[in-house]
Amino acid sequence: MKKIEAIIKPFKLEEVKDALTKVGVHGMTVSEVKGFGRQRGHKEIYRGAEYQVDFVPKVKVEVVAEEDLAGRIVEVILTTAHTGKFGDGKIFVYPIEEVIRIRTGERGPDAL
Amino acid sequence: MKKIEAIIKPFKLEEVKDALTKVGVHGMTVSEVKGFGRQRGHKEIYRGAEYQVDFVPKVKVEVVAEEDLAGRIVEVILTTAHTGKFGDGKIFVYPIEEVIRIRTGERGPDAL
Amino acid sequence: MKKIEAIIKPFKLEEVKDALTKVGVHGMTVSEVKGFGRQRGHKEIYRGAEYQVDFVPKVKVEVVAEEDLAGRIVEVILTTAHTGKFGDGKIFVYPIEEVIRIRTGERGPDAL
Amino acid sequence: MDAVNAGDNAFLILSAALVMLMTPGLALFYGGMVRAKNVLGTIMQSFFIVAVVSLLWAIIGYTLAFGPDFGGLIGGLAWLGLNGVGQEPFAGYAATVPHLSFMIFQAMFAVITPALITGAFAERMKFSSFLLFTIAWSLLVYSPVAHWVWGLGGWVRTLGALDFAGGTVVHINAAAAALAAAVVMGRRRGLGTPDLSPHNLPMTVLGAALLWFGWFGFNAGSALTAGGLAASAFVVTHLAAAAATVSWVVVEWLHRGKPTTLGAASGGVAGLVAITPASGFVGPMPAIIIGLLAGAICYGAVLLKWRLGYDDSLDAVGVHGAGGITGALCTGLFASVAVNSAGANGAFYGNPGLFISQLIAVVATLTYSFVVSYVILRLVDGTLGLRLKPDEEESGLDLSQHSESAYTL
Amino acid sequence: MDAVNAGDNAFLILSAALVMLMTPGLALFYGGMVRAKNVLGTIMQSFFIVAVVSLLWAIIGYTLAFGPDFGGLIGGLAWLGLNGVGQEPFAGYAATVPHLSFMIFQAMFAVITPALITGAFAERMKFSSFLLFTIAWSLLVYSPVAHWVWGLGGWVRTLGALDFAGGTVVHINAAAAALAAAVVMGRRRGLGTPDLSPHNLPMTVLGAALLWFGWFGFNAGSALTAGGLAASAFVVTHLAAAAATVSWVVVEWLHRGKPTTLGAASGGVAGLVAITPASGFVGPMPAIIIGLLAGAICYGAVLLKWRLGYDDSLDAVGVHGAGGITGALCTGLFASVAVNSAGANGAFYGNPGLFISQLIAVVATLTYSFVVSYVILRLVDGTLGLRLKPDEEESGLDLSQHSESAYTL
Amino acid sequence: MDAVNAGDNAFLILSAALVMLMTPGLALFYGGMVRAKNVLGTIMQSFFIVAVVSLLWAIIGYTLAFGPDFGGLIGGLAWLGLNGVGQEPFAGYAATVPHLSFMIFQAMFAVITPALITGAFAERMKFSSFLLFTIAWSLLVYSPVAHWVWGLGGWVRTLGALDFAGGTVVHINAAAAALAAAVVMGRRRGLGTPDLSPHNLPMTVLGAALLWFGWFGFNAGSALTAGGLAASAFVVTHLAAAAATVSWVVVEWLHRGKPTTLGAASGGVAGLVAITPASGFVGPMPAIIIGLLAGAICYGAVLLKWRLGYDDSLDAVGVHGAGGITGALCTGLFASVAVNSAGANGAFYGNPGLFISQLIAVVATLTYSFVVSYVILRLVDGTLGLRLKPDEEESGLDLSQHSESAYTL
Ligand SMILES: Nc1ncnc2c1ncn2[C@@H]1O[C@H](COP(=O)(O)OP(=O)(O)O)[C@@H](O)[C@H]1O
Ligand SMILES: Nc1ncnc2c1ncn2[C@@H]1O[C@H](COP(=O)(O)OP(=O)(O)O)[C@@H](O)[C@H]1O
Ligand SMILES: Nc1ncnc2c1ncn2[C@@H]1O[C@H](COP(=O)(O)OP(=O)(O)O)[C@@H](O)[C@H]1O
Repeated sequence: MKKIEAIIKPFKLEEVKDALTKVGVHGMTVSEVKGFGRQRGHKEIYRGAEYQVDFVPKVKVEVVAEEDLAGRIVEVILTTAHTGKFGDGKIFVYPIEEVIRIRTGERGPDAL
Repeated sequence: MKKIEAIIKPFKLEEVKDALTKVGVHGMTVSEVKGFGRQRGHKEIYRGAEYQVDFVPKVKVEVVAEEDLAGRIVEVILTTAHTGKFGDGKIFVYPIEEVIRIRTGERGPDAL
Repeated sequence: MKKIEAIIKPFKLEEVKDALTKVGVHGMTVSEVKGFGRQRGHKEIYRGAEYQVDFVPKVKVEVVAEEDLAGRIVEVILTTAHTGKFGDGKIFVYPIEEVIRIRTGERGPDAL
Repeated sequence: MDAVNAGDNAFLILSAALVMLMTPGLALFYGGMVRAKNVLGTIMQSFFIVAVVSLLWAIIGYTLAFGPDFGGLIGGLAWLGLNGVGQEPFAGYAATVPHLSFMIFQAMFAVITPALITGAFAERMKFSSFLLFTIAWSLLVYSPVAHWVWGLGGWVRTLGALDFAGGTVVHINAAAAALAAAVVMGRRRGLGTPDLSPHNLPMTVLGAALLWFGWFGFNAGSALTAGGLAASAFVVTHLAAAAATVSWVVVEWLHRGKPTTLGAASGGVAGLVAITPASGFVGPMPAIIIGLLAGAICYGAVLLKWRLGYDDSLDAVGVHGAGGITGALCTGLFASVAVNSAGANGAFYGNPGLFISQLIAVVATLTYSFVVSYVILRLVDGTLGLRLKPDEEESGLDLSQHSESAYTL
Repeated sequence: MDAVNAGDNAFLILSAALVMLMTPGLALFYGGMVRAKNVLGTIMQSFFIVAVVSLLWAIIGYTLAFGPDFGGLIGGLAWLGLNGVGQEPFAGYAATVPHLSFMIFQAMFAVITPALITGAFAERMKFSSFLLFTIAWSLLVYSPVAHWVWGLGGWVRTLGALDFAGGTVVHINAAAAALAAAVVMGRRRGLGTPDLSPHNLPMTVLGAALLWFGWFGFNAGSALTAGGLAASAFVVTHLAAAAATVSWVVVEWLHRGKPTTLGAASGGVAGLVAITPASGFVGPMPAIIIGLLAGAICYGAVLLKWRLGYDDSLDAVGVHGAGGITGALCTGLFASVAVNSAGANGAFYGNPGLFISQLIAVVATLTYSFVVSYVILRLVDGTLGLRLKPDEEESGLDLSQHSESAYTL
Repeated sequence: MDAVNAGDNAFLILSAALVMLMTPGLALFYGGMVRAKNVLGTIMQSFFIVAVVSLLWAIIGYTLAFGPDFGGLIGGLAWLGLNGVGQEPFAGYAATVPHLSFMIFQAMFAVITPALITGAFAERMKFSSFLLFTIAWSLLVYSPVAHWVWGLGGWVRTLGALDFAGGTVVHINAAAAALAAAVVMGRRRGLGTPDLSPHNLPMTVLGAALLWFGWFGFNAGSALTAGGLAASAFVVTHLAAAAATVSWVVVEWLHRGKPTTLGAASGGVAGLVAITPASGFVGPMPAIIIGLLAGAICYGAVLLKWRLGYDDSLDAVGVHGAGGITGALCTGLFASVAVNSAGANGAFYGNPGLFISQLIAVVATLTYSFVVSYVILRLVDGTLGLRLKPDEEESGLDLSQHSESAYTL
């Protein structure tokens, strides 16, 4: 099994979620993060003083899936989260050793 | 060493934390996440318009521990976070290569 | 490639970010977390009732980098996030299998 | 026919507006103390009371409370639907302002009183049951007690007990019902853990500030004219609130080692509660003493709930009950005809009888309100059910009762 | 020279202060309903209107609206720069208060009206274009319509149509412009998804509470004296708001299965809107009827936008348009000289002619405001451009227009 | 004995209520600008000042400020504990309202002044030291300066300098102390990084709105009667605030490329500050000029702190100092007996002497307040210590001083 972690633009979340469910993903975990990268941040002004804010709001989507689905998931995210502008984000794939469903105690692929 | 990551129901956090400290866990990191899965979300109403909100508030607990404690930790989470209803959450176990304590520079198990 | 994950004190973030960019890190992802560990929490008082709050606000910094840079990154975080007091935090290093840049579809080191 | 005095009427109308603002202020005061998942449901209770009780009041509540007396116990139906309540003064209550001004000023008191009770059952009551309870309570408890104390011919009024702006009618009355509710409803899940911490204390302080502001209308407005008595009531209101703020904070500082913001806000409210019945009868220095007492006593009363084991979630009993009783009894001690010739002297000015009258008024209100509230609550429980199901309580009032989320930050 | 009456003047001045507070109240009411990234931009629009329109009003707007009449259509420039508007009364408008008091009371109405419109184009308009539109609208639409209805010699006033506190001048006027704006601006991206949920409903309820509070100044203050009529207007204002709160919530409860907090707040505002034109002419029970109608009608009107396809983001049309028309027409039905001898009887009191006059006033205001607003918007669009670029809309008003973030929690 | 006029008294009492609300308004205005970990501590400072200073004022502050004069410098102890301050008017200050009304109206000024200072030392002062400083300052600085300027026999008053509602007594006085505090306290850690960004700007705007609202009581109320002068003061207050809002925003827009919401709120406050001393003496068009000047000047003054290197965290000096001085001097230019026959003409109306008197009043207040404040601060620093320890500053005022967290969202 793999964990696919995607850092995407917040307004793409609904689209990505819908596309993932279509290819058979039944669960995912989402969190709000701040990203630093090629996409420039923005300036902010407070009473005439200017500050550079480097971090940009992003959403992190985590999906644990079986090996054979992992490739498909990456594809789907690549397509739906893409705008072509700086800051579209990254996909990271990690190894994972075990998955357990708390409700039932099921392990492995059955737990997904 | 392993990283055990559990996605649980928010109101179970205190209980899980207490149970984990009892089996010898000395540290953990917690964050607020939103989950999508078998547990249905809920509808929301704004001025007569109805929206389906799919994401449910969850808490992610991350514990890094030595191999031999990992199994025990999974057990403990399974027991304390369990309610038997949809949405109890998952436990994910990941490999981890290195741990360092910033305060002292200690590495490996000593850093935990 | 590796993922370096550091749990640090919030007020150290700017410093760590600046130091990391100096050694050639071009991207990172940051989130707000709550930590439990050797650093004691604090008590809170509400209308004469006292509560112990165990969790302390922390910031999680995630950087994915090539193997050879990983060591340097750990060094830099160790130096800049260090205060010598309880709660300085941890650095965790994880294996990572794949990185993809959503904007271009580039994979591997090029995607960073 | 008496003539309307523009100054008095301007004062009373605007005081009514200030008192109206208190209920949304209370909504925020309470709303900040609950968890984020319950904030809308908590605010909704107060906000909806403004609407429902105002309608009830215009239709029937006012005439029950202030209409022609029946046996000292209740008003008659002469003013049903505000029939005959017009732009001319009704001298029996206020000779220099339109009867409508007096009626609407009183409406705001009828509104805030049941809203105070909601603090006791916060975070766990079904909205429909809350609504039924509130309607019944307003008619069966508020109107009668208001009649006793303020209605022409009311038995407490006739007895000579003094309640300038609602120590018994509003605060003790609400607190007795709150106690009944806390007992009947049972405790929230997770009580005693930091999980139940207030979610937004700046909101609570804002609410306290609006309460304080509106309370000038509540107490000074109760003079019904814009003369010296109004000025005096305004001053003692402010000073008692200030004194109680200081005393709560100091006591908490000594007891727990820190002066808290919530303590300051709570102390302010405690002082305002305590001075309410006394506000038209006492001078500035007694007001400061009343405030100092109220802050310390209410602090203690709030802690008491942990011993007694009931979950008066936002301390409606601890603050309004203890504060109201403190104030009502202190009125029996400190009242002086030098402040208000239409009042009476208290025990410290040679008239211990007033203290007895005050005590009777307190006990009567406590007893009547507790018993009737208890019965209403049991009846609602037996029919609609009072309490949320466990998973509704877990997901919160906002989602389970209103299908809404307060924040999407 | 007429003499200033201190009571009346105190009342009018303080009413003006209350009405002033309504616009920041509206800023919060609207601000809570937008996404977090747009909250400052939304608040800024209302807040800045307070400043800009007040200056415009003192310099030229007031004299255009209330200055010596030209052909029933517009006021002359006699009071340019408040020249001649002094501490003495101007009996044509208010005989017992300084002319300055009347002027500044009216200023607050001129301020809130364009602020209401901002609800229609929330979350997507350039700040510079908003500013240009607002200035043009204030001079080309607000001042003329105010003159028609309230100015000495204005044609609607001469016709005999009644508008006590701004049903046509304020609410229908703003709603027609709001409709034009919603049509011209187009829809927000992502409309219909939960992504556009309100970010802070407690803020919205606080805004509604401040609006309700301020509305007492709006309506009762419009009596311009602190007598029986002010008391009556105050009472009916409160009861209509209460009734509409209840009816909106009940209708939503029946329709969607839940009573919502936003529904209660929206209903309250709908009732306040509807009673505005009627507030000096109807009694308490008609006010309750008007409120009940307004809550239900505005609920329906808000749903209508989904059918018709325009994005009136925060329902300026649904609430102020539908509510304003309901109120203006009901005035034609329920008005009674028993309440206000300077008013007229409505259809239900034997004078159907008033209903016709009301209808004419409504249609004229709707048409004029819609057409002129539409033209102004098109002109601004052709020059500055009205709408944010897509990536500005994505990053929000706060960052793109003001380089600010609302929250750093 | 003079008779109480109900209209005047209604006006003054309700104005006092409005002014009271300003201090919680200030708490929010400041609270929104600090980091989330300091918001309660910041709010607490203002809130607790309401309590403590009100008590001080009733007990001794009022008689020091307004009691029988000693050498033009200080009031005597005749009214200690409000002895002799009753429901009848004291004609020396206000002939038509109870002495108590005048006293409590003034109390609110005594309250807000030290609260203004807290902006300078935000986010880094120990609560106990803050408290000690505030008490000392109120007695040693506020009461004397109030006596000089407003007390019968006060030397500045005798000199003929004009300060209608507190340009010197409140704003310049507070600003001088704020400067001393900023200098003595040193800079916050992390100053100049975005880490110190405001945590909740909607809260700040709400605070500004409450300030603006309350300021009508502050300035118009200072007429002490509800006549033409009150109307005039109300109007110029509103227009100056509006003008300064516009000018601050425009200057920032030109300078930084964006019009900000915080700029609008700050500009509004700057205008209100500047018009305060002039509000009973100038007409509407001079008020607009004063506002336009104040917005631009205060914007510049705020930027100056970055050059001079002190950390006036929330710009108490930049806004209240620069604004107060602008207003006090402009009073010397624009004052006109046509507006207020009890005032004087300014330089532009042929009387340059007034400008000189104003200048003397400004310099005297600045000097006295700065020096005494500096000494008090040094003494408190030497005993209790003024500043939080570094790790307390890191964890914030809320946890370290009050063991509370503002938000649990
Ligand atoms: N090396 C990295 N490690 C972790 N996260 C990264 C890294 N590089 C980028 N990111 C995340 O990806 C987001 C997008 O990256 P960015 O460089 O802005 O755009 P792009 O990938 O389109 O060139 C960043 O905001 C950050 O959250
Ligand atoms: N494949 C997955 N990858 C990542 N997180 C998941 C996955 N499936 C479920 N989750 C997380 O686990 C939570 C519980 O899952 P859910 O399907 O609702 O209940 P259950 O596991 O009890 O059947 C989800 O809300 C989500 O946060
Ligand atoms: N075993 C662990 N697994 C995950 N996170 C941990 C673990 N131990 C500590 N942490 C994180 O590191 C932070 C600092 O740890 P702490 O024990 O307080 O201080 P220190 O590492 O300096 O001794 C904690 O607040 C927590 O977020």
